[in-house]
Amino acid sequence: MNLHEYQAKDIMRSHGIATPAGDVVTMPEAAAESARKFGGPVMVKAQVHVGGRGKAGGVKFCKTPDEAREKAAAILGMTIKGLTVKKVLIAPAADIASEAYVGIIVDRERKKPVFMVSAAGGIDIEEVAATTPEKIRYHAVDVRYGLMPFEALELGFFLYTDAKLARSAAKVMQQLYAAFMATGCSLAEINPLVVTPAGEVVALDGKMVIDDNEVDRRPDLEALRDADNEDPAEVDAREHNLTFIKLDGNVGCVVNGAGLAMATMDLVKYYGGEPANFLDIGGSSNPEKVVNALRIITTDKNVKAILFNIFGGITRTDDVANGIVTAIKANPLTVPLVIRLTGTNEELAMKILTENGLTASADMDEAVKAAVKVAAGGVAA
Amino acid sequence: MNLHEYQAKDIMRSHGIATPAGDVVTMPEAAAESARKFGGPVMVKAQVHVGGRGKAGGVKFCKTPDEAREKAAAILGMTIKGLTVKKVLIAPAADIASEAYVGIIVDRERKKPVFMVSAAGGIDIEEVAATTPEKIRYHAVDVRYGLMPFEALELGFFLYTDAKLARSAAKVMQQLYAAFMATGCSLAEINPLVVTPAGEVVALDGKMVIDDNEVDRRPDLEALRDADNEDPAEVDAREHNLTFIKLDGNVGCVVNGAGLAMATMDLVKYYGGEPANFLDIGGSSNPEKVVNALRIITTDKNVKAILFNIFGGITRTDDVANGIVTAIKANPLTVPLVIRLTGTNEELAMKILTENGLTASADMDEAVKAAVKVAAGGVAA
Amino acid sequence: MSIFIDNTTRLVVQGITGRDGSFHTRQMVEYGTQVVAGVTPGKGGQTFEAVSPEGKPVAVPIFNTVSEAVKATGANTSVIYVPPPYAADAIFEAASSVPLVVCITEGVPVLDMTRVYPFVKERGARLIGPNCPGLISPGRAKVGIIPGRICAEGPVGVVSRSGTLTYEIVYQLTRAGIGQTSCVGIGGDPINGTNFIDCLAAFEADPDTKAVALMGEIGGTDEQEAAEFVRDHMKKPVVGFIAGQTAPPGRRMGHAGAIISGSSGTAAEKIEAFEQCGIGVAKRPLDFVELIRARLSMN
Amino acid sequence: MSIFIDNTTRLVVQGITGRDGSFHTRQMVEYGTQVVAGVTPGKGGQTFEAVSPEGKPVAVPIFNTVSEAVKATGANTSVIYVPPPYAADAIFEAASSVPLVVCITEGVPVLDMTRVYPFVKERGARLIGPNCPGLISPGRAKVGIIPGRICAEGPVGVVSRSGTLTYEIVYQLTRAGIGQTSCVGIGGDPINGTNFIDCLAAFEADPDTKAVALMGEIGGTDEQEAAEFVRDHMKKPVVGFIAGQTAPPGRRMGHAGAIISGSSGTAAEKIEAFEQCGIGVAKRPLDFVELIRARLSMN
Repeated sequence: MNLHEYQAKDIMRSHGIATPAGDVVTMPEAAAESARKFGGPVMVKAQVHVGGRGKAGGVKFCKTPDEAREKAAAILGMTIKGLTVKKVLIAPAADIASEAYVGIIVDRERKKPVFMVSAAGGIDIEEVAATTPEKIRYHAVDVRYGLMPFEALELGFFLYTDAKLARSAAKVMQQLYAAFMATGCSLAEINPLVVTPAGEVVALDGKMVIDDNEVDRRPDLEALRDADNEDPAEVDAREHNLTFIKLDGNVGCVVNGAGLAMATMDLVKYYGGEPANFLDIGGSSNPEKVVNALRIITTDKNVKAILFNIFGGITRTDDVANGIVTAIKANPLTVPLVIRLTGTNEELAMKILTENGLTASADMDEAVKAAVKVAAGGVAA
Repeated sequence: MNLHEYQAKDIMRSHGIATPAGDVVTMPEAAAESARKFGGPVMVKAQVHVGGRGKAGGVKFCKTPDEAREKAAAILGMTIKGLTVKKVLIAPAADIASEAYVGIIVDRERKKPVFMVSAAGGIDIEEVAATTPEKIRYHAVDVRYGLMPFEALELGFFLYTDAKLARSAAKVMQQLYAAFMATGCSLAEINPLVVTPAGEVVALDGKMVIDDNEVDRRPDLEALRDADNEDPAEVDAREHNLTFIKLDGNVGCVVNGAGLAMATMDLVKYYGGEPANFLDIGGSSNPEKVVNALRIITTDKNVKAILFNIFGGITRTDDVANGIVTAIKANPLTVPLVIRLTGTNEELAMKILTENGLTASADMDEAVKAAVKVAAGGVAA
Repeated sequence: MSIFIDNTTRLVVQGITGRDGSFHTRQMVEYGTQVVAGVTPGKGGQTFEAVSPEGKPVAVPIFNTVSEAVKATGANTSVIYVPPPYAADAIFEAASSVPLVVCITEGVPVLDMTRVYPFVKERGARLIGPNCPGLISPGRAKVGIIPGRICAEGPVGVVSRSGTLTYEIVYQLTRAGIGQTSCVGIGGDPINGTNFIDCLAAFEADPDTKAVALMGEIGGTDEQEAAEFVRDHMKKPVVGFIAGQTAPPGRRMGHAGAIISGSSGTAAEKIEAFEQCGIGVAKRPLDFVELIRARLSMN
Repeated sequence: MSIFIDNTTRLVVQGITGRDGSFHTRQMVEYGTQVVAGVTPGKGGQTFEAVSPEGKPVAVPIFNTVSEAVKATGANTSVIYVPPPYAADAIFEAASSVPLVVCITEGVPVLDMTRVYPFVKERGARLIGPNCPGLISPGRAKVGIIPGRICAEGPVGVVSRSGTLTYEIVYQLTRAGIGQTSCVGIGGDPINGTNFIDCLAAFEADPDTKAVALMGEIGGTDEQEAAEFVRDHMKKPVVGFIAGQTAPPGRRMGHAGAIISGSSGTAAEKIEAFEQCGIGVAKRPLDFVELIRARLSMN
């Protein structure tokens, strides 16, 4: 789960990291008022869950309250990578002596949280990694011991030769690590970490991504979710315990299991089609899930055919068949349906489908080929 | 550093452990008032830093406020193992269904905090360990991982077969471990841990010993110290960075280093004397320390001779000589003094002593023999 | 022969009285697995009823803790069906008592796994999973949730990061008359206990395994490392598949580990690694049948 | 020969600019120890001035971190003179970079040591101390605070839990013409990195060591275990002493570890263990001279 900049900064601040005060506003006039309150130049920053806001024109420097109003008006309502900007953060523009980068990710190879720090901050760290890798220092943390003071100080000295700054940075490392662990993050990032002319080390921008598995067990984290800023169909799917990701093709896919769902998408492509989505109904075979899956998929107007690919292991295929029948009785489909079912209770499932005028194949390749064909304007299988 | 029962219980309570409310009072009338407030039978418990209060008559059951006043009057001012009782804890007498023992110590052999739990609580755990060791379960905690929930539950099931009680006890284990770690303990103990007739698991008595090394770095722990309840000479010594322990003999010892101090005491005994104390002036050789050491030793009226045994390594023996001279100029000694000095700046030290009418030996055995002799009434060396 | 589990496996089920645990315990017993104990704190002393392959009733004793269960029954393997918030503790408990731990639970926080991983290593135990279907050695034992009837005894070792995709491929192999020594689902999470290389090494050492089928996914570099291992340390033929060729970067495809980060973890680079290291590449699941058959006939 | 340190020791001093660190660094350099680096965060780039045994000026470079110091100078041993609250971190830092760490600091909280101990073991490093005088291999190197001039080269290995008592005994040996291979102060805390057995094993393996003098104290069971080790694994003669025969139970005698708990840790039981395991018992420090001399002359 992605957090907004202002949310990440709130969490960092609560762990002691110095980060400039800011206001989150939804109206241009409030932006002007906030700028007036800060009494100097401000930044107006789009609060959306995507990277590259700056390049997309979502971050602007404003000298006056009037300019802040103007720029906020332009940014609010703007669409960045498909997401509409509904909030902007107004923060005093900082006088910057130097910019560094500090990030923590969970690294699957080392199986540990790993710090990445670089004195070349303010820009895209992946670019630094690709072009000047020697400017990045990596440090894996053994969570059994936590980030040790000497390790934090080593990272601090990698950023600054001045001992006072190195110590301040070391403190930020400790605080960011604490925030990372306490919030159940998979990523936490300060970019840039700046030194003000007064010699203070301040987090000017903050980013946090929370492990979805942590969110599941902690309602306090769920409260940070901004469903407004996500694809409504994906939010809908999540609320019904489905994993759904919208894609650009025309073959809607309903599959049980993530690996099989990906393989199904791949096979659609293999046979010349384009998948319209990833959709995993998971291991349990509640017919209600099937009903919701069909409802969500059919809201996508690009979808020209719907493909079910169910391998019944834990999932009972008769449950899936019942779900399909229930769903299309309530809301008749306007696009053709191709069903592949095999495994647990396969015969019963076939019987249910046949009795309701539907047919199904037991073969994955056959079904995918048929779905691609009908989506392209061929005849329904 | 030992904590009083009421202090230990306060800390346990702040970590979520259920423990009965109580009042700490210093006057009999206040005891009666407290008993009236609780409105039933109470326990009156001496708050002193020694074990075996019960056996010494320092813990009494009282049915009425009048009885509480009476018993408190008897206990306040009582001397238990050399310490005067200045406070008593008044706590409601609990109705007890069963008594268990839960303790944590830092175990030097396993190099870990170790839980000791036993369903045979309420009595001296060392006795249980000696007579029925199978009734105690030990569990070493790997501090890198902390006490894991399953480990706490295993301990809970060792105490109670009932799952609800086992879970309650497991929670107490977690809370006691948290208290132990947060407070820098070397020992934390609940004895007894009782089950009330209502099925609640409650700490009826609590004991905590804090690692002195933790106290040194944490002023919040220092605030828990009750110097009133310690030997005044030992408090005096500690405040002047000396380690002093009073013993029953007549040869006062001033030594640098704990091992040599113990060996000096042993040698006094070997030559037929009895050491009056353990006193380590430590590695630094500030003359002021010597002055304080002499002042503290000479307050003990049993002391019939004073023995210095200084091996100058880091300690400069001339500093020690200067300290001796300064001290006896200010407060002439009433008992004979025997000095052994060797090592760093030994010649200078000898010169200082000689110029001030004192003599010294470079040989440990010779000096100890002389000190024992003069303490026994012989002639000063 | 087989890897990790066989006729000598004595299984304890953590969470045996839960919804998933009870269902799959019955399945495992019915398959012929020696399920010797169950654990549900507070239900110690009760028994769990199941039915043997021969149709006879089996009463599995339930204990409050794993250590009790192991002491009483000599269990040497544990399988975990407990909810995600408790899964890490269940793994700690299991790894403290048995050398093989299989965690089926999906949704274990990755920071929990950063603590679990070194603990299991320190204990010298093997963890399979979490978020995995477990494993099966056809005709010998199954631990987890892989449907028994889609498998058959035979010469192919199967290792996979996903669940139903594995079933699909195993099913196609079985239908084509190609059986398996063992099928291992290592799980789709970023940090898991056993990786491809562990399984490949075990299959290489298993005399009955003649070829290996490997199902990878987008995300991470495990498949690339597995490819190098195959090149450098394996004599037996391997056929591989990567799911997620059409997945967009930056989106997590169901599995917590299946995500293309920046330019790394793509299906294309994994397939290239396979090709460079002599692994046969199945373009679609169905291709496994012919690729494996061809390699088996070369022996 | 000697144990743990010798002419190849290249030392980094943590806390080199502090009161104790600077004093003892000068002493160590003067003794001839190769002090190659110092660490004081924030003073990186400066140098520390000392004087060699030949009276020549020595400039020791100072670094901000141990890892930098090791990288730049090839240091293989660290000695720590930092205040107690920072000592654990200093040990972690040292053990991350060098295989031998000597911590002089007194007053390290024991709960810190419960974390330090497994860390050092995992790194495969050796920690001596904390709360110890360090060690000296006469004529080769000294690391810590043992006064160099009381020692002499010779055939006796010395290991002790205390500081000045060790000096006393070493001094008496030296005065009697009996020199030492190495003298190691393992420290008086309840949890320390190196115990008697580690040192006894090293002395047993050192060809130049012909006899060992061991100074124990009340508290714990280290001396009893050492005695069993001597009985079971040592051919070389050992003479032992226990300080604290007159100490009362339950009172901590200066050293955090020197405390008789209940009925265990007494001098009497340790002396009995010595006698039963063939260790010569010195009743007083002076006795070492004759007991050691007798054992050396038997060789």
